[in-house]
Amino acid sequence: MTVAVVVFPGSNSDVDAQHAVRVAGANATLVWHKDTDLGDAQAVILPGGFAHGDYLRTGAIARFSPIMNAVRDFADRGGPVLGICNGFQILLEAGLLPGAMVRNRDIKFVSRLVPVRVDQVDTPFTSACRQGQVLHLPIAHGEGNYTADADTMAALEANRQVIFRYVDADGQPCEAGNPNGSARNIAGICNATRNVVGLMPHPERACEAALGSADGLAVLSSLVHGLGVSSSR
Amino acid sequence: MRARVYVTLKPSVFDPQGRVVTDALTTLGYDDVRDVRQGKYFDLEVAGTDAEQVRARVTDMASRLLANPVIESYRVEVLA
Amino acid sequence: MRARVYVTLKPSVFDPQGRVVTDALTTLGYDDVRDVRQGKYFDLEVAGTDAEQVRARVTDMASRLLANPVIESYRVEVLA
Amino acid sequence: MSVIDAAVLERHGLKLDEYARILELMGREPNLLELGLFSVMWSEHCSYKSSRVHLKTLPTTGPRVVQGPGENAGAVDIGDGLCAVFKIESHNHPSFIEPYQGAATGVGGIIRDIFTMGARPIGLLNALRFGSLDTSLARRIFEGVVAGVGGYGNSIGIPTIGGEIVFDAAYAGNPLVNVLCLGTAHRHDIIKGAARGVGNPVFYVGARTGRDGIHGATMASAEFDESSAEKRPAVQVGDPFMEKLLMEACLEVMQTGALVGIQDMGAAGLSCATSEMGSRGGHGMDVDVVHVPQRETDMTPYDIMLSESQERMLMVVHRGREAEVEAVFRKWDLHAVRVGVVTEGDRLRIFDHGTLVADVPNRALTDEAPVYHRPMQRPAWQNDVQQLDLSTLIPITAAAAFDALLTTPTIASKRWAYQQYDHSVGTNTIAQPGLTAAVARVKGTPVGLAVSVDGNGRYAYLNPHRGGMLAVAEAARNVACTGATPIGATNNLNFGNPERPEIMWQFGEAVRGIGDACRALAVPITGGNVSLYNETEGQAIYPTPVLGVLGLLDEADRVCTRTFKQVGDVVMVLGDNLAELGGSEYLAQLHGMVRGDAPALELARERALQQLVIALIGEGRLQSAHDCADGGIAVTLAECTFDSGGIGVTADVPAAGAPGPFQVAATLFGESASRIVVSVTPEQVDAVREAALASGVPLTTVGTTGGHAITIAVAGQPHIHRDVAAAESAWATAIGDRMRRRTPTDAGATE
Ligand SMILES: Nc1ncnc2c1ncn2[C@@H]1O[C@H](COP(=O)(O)OP(=O)(O)O)[C@@H](O)[C@H]1O
Ligand SMILES: [Mg+2]
Repeated sequence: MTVAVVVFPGSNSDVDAQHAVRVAGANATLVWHKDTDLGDAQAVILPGGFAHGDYLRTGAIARFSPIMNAVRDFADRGGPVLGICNGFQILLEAGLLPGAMVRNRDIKFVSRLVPVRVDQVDTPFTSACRQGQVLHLPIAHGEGNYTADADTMAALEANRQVIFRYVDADGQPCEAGNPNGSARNIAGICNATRNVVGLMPHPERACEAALGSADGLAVLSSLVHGLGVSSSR
Repeated sequence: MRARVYVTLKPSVFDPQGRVVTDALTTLGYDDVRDVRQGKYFDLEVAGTDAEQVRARVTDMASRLLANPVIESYRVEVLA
Repeated sequence: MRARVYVTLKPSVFDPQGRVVTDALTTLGYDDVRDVRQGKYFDLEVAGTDAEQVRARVTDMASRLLANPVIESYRVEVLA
Repeated sequence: MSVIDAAVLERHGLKLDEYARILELMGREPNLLELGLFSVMWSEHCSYKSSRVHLKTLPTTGPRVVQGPGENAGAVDIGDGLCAVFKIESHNHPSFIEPYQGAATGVGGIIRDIFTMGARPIGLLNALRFGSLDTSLARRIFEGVVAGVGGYGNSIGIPTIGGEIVFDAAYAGNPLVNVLCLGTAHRHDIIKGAARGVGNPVFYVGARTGRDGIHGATMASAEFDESSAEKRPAVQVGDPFMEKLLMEACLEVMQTGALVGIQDMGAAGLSCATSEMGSRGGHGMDVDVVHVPQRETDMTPYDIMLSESQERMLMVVHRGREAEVEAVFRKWDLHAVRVGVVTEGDRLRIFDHGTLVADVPNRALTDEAPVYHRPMQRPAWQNDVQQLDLSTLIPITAAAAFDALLTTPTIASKRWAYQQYDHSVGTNTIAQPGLTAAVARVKGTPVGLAVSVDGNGRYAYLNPHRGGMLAVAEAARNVACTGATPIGATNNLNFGNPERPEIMWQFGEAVRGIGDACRALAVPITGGNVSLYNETEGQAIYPTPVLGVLGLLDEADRVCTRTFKQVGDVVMVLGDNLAELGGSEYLAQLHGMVRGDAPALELARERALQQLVIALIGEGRLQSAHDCADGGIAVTLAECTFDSGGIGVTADVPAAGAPGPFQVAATLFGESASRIVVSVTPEQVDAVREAALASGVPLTTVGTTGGHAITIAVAGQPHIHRDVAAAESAWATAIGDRMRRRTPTDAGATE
C-alpha cells in the first residue's frame, strides 16, 4: 500500500512521517501541496510543521492549497486521513474536523514525551491499539489547546469521537496530565465517519526504541495492517 | 484605499494570551486591571476607490481567510 | 472603565506575517491587495472612573509591558 | 571637498590610521558608499582584526578534516562518504537589545552557514549566559532568548538537542547567546562560497532588503553605552518560514549542479557576500543594486549594500543553467533574481541603474583588512585573585550546601528552557535532552554524532590559559561520556574590549589554552566565531571561551547516559579528586567568592581518561557515565540518580585535600577536572578495574546504587542524606519556580 504524505511549504515532519510509515511496513510518497491528485494512495497523512509559518493562524493558509480538494474528496469517499500536529490544525481549519485550536494555556511552546490514552479503537489509526492503552508520545507545539462550543463538544463525546486524551502518570485525564490546557484533555479526535483523525502528539516520532519510545508504531501499524497490505520493504 | 479588519476571539473562547497578560499586569502591581483580551488587526492597502466595493471585498477576505468563524469574530473598517 | 491599546510594529520593522498574509490573499485571487500589516490590540477592563487617570495608568502598562518599545509603537484609547 | 571628516569616520567606526590605509589601498579618496563597505568589512566582527594573529595558532588539520576555518562552516569526515558540517556563532549584542529577535536571528544565521555548505542541518545547540535569575532584567532576557531560540528552530524544523546555561552577575548587562548548528552532507556535495567563471551570473534569492540592522556589524564591535539606544530601530526580525523555504530550495538547487558557489548574507549583508565570494574565487564582481528586491522605498545603494536583512542568499550560477535554478526557486514560491556577474580581475563594482557608484578591490575589503598585534598585559589583579584563603569563611554543613547547589540555576535542570525546544523533529535525536551530550543518529548509517558545548567563564577569569584548556577538556569529556570519540571542535570566543591590554591578554592566553588542549586531545578546530567588546559601561564579562566538540559514535543506539540503570551496580570515580575549591560554584553561591586558581589539568591524563571511558562503553562495560563538573562529586552523584526512575545511591568518598574546616566541602564540591562517575554491574567490576590500571587512570570505588535516597559520606562520616524524589523535584523545578516569582519591576510576557 502507499500512503501519501502532503508537503506544505513549512511542513517539517513530512520526511519523518514518510520514514515512520516505512518503518511500519508500507510505502509513503511525498505529495506537493500544489499537486491536485493523490495518485493511487490508500491513505493520506498531513504532517507536522509550520505551514506558511503558521503566521496567520495555524493551518489557515494551508487549507487553501490545491491538494486539499483532493484530500477532501478522498475523505468524503471514506479514505483514511491522519493529521498530525500542524496536520490536525489544517484539518480543523479546513472543516474536515470540528473545533479549533488556541494557544497553549501558558502561551509557551511545549516539547516533551507525554502519556496519551487511546479512548477509541474503531478508527483506521487505532485499530491495533487496546482500548485504554497508554502510549508515550512526543508533543511539540505552541498551539494545541483544543476548543469547541458546547454542542460540538457534546456531540464529540456522544459519538465517541474523542480518540486520544492526555493523561497523567496514573492514566487519568486530569488537569495535572494536561500539557496545554486542551478541553477535556483532548489530544486527538475523529470525524463523524471515523476515517479522518487528527492528533497533536507525534506518533511518527516514536516508532523506534532508539528514539525513546516506539509506542507511536501502534498508530501507524493500525493503518498499515488495517488496510491489509504489507511491506514492499 | 486603506481598510482595517479587527479579529477577536469570541467571548466564549478562552484567551490564553489575555490571561497571561492579565496575570503579568497584576504581578506588576496593576491590580486595578480586571480583565484583558487580546485581539489582532490587519491594515490592508487595497486598490480601488469605491468605499462600499472595498468594504465588500475586504469583508470577503476576512470571512474566508483572516478570521476563523469557529472561534473568532471580525469587524471591517474602511479608512479612506 | 474599558480601554484599548493598539500595538503595531514600527514602520521600518519587517513584518513577516503581513507579508505572508499578503501573499496568501494574492494567491486566493485578491490581487487588488497591495500590502498588509498585522497589529494587535488589548482590551482592558480597568477599575476607576476618571478617564484621564485610566489613560495614564494604561499608558504606563503599555509602555512597560504591552508593547516592546524596541520594535513596536502603541496607542491608547479610553472607551468609557 | 571631501565628505569624509573625523565625524564621518567615527560614525563608521574607523580609526585615522585605518583611513590612511584605505586611501593607500584605493589610491584615491573613497566615496561614502565605499567608506561604508570598508567600515563593515573592517569591523572586528567581519575582519577578526584583533583576533586573527591568535587564531592562526590553533590546530586546524587532522586526518578527518575536510574543511577547516575560512568557509561558512567546518566539516569532518564521518565515514560512508559523509561529512559532519558544524559551526558555532554568537548573537550576544542583538539579544541584549531585543532578546527574542536577537536570539531568533542568531539561530537563523548559523543555520544558513550550514546549509550554505550543502549540508542538511540536523541539530542545534545553544550556550547561554545571563545575569542572576534573581533580577528581573535577567529573567526577561532569559525568557525572551529561550523563546527566540525555540521560536526559530522549532518552526524551521531543526531540533534543538543540547546546550548549556549559566547564570552569573558577570553577564547581567551583556548576555551571551552562542548557537551551534550541526548538519550532514555527502562529501562530494560540499559547496563553497567562491565566485568563479567570468561571465557567470550572480543571483540573489530570499527576503527583500530593508533597512534592517544597517551598521549591525559595526554595532557588534562597539561597547554598549547610552547612545546604543539610538541604534535600536536597527533590530532585525527573523522569518523562519522564509528560511525554511530557502533551505529546502537551496539544498534542492545544489543537487542540480548548476551552482558555482553560494554564500548567505549575514553580517555586513551584500557587502560581505559579494567581496568574500569574489576574493575567495580570485575574481571580481559587478552588481547593480537596482535589481536587488527592496522592501522599503527610496533605499540608497548605501542602505542596500549595508543592510543586514535576514534570510537572503547570494549565488553564482553556471552560465546557461539559469533556468534550472529559477525553476527550483519558483517551485518554492521564491524569486531568484540576477543582480550581477562575475568579472575578470579583482574589483567589486557596484552600480545603481547602470551608473558606477563604488569600485573597490575586493581583497582590500577582505584579506587586506588590518591585522593587529594588540598589546597584551597580564592584569595587576590576576595574582591576587588566584590566592584563596578560606580562613575567613564561615563553614556551612555539607547537607545545606548540597540543597542550595542543586537549586542554584546554573546547576538546576534546564528543563524549563529545553521543554520549549522541539528536540524530536527529524527523528534523529537519540538521547532525550538533559541525559547526555546531544546525540543525533545519521540515518542510513549506524553512526551517531555527539556534541557538547561547554565553557566556564569563571575559570577563564581566574586563569585564562587553563580556562581555555578546561573548556576543550570538558566538552570533549562530555562527548566521551556518551561513548563517542571526539573528532573536531568549533569555538566561540566571548571577550571584552580588545583595545584593553588586559582583555587582550585574557584572549591570547585562552586561545593558547584551547590550542594546547586541542593538540593534546587530537581535536582540530574547524571553525568558530569571535565576539569582542562584550562589556557594558566599561564592565567586561568573564572571558568566556565556549567550545563545541563533535564526537563520532560507532553505533548510535548504544549511547551511554548519565543515569543509573539498576539497583546493585557499583559506583566508581575515574580520575583524581584534588579537592579544588578555586572558582567553584560552591564558593560562588555559598560564600559569594570568586577566587582561587582554576582546577588543574594534565592533558595526558585527560586524554587517557577519555580513551578509557570510550573503550569501556564500546565494550559495553558501563551502565552510566557522567562528567564530574559544576558542584563536584556530590552534585554529580545526585544527577546520576535523577531521571533514573528513583534509583538512589549510597556512597562513601575518600577525604581529599588538607584537613580542616573545609575539607569535606572541598572533597564533595571541589571541581577537579578529569573525573567521570560511572556505574558498573558487579560482574564488570574487575574488568573495569583492570582496564583503568592498564591505562593509568586512578579508580576509586565509592558506593553502590539502590534505595530511594542519596546518601553520601566522607571517609566514613555521613554528611548528606536526601530522598531522591524530593531532591530531584527541587532540582527540576528550581528555574521554573524562579521564573514564576516575578517582582514588580518585571516586564516581558508578550510574544
Ligand atoms: N540551553 C539548553 N538547551 C538544550 N539542552 C540543554 C540546555 N542547557 C542544558 N541542556 C542539557 O542539560 C544537560 C545538562 O547540561 P550541563 O549542566 O551543561 O551538564 P554537562 O555539561 O555536565 O553535560 C545536557 O544534556 C544539556 O544538553
Ligand atoms: Mg556543561
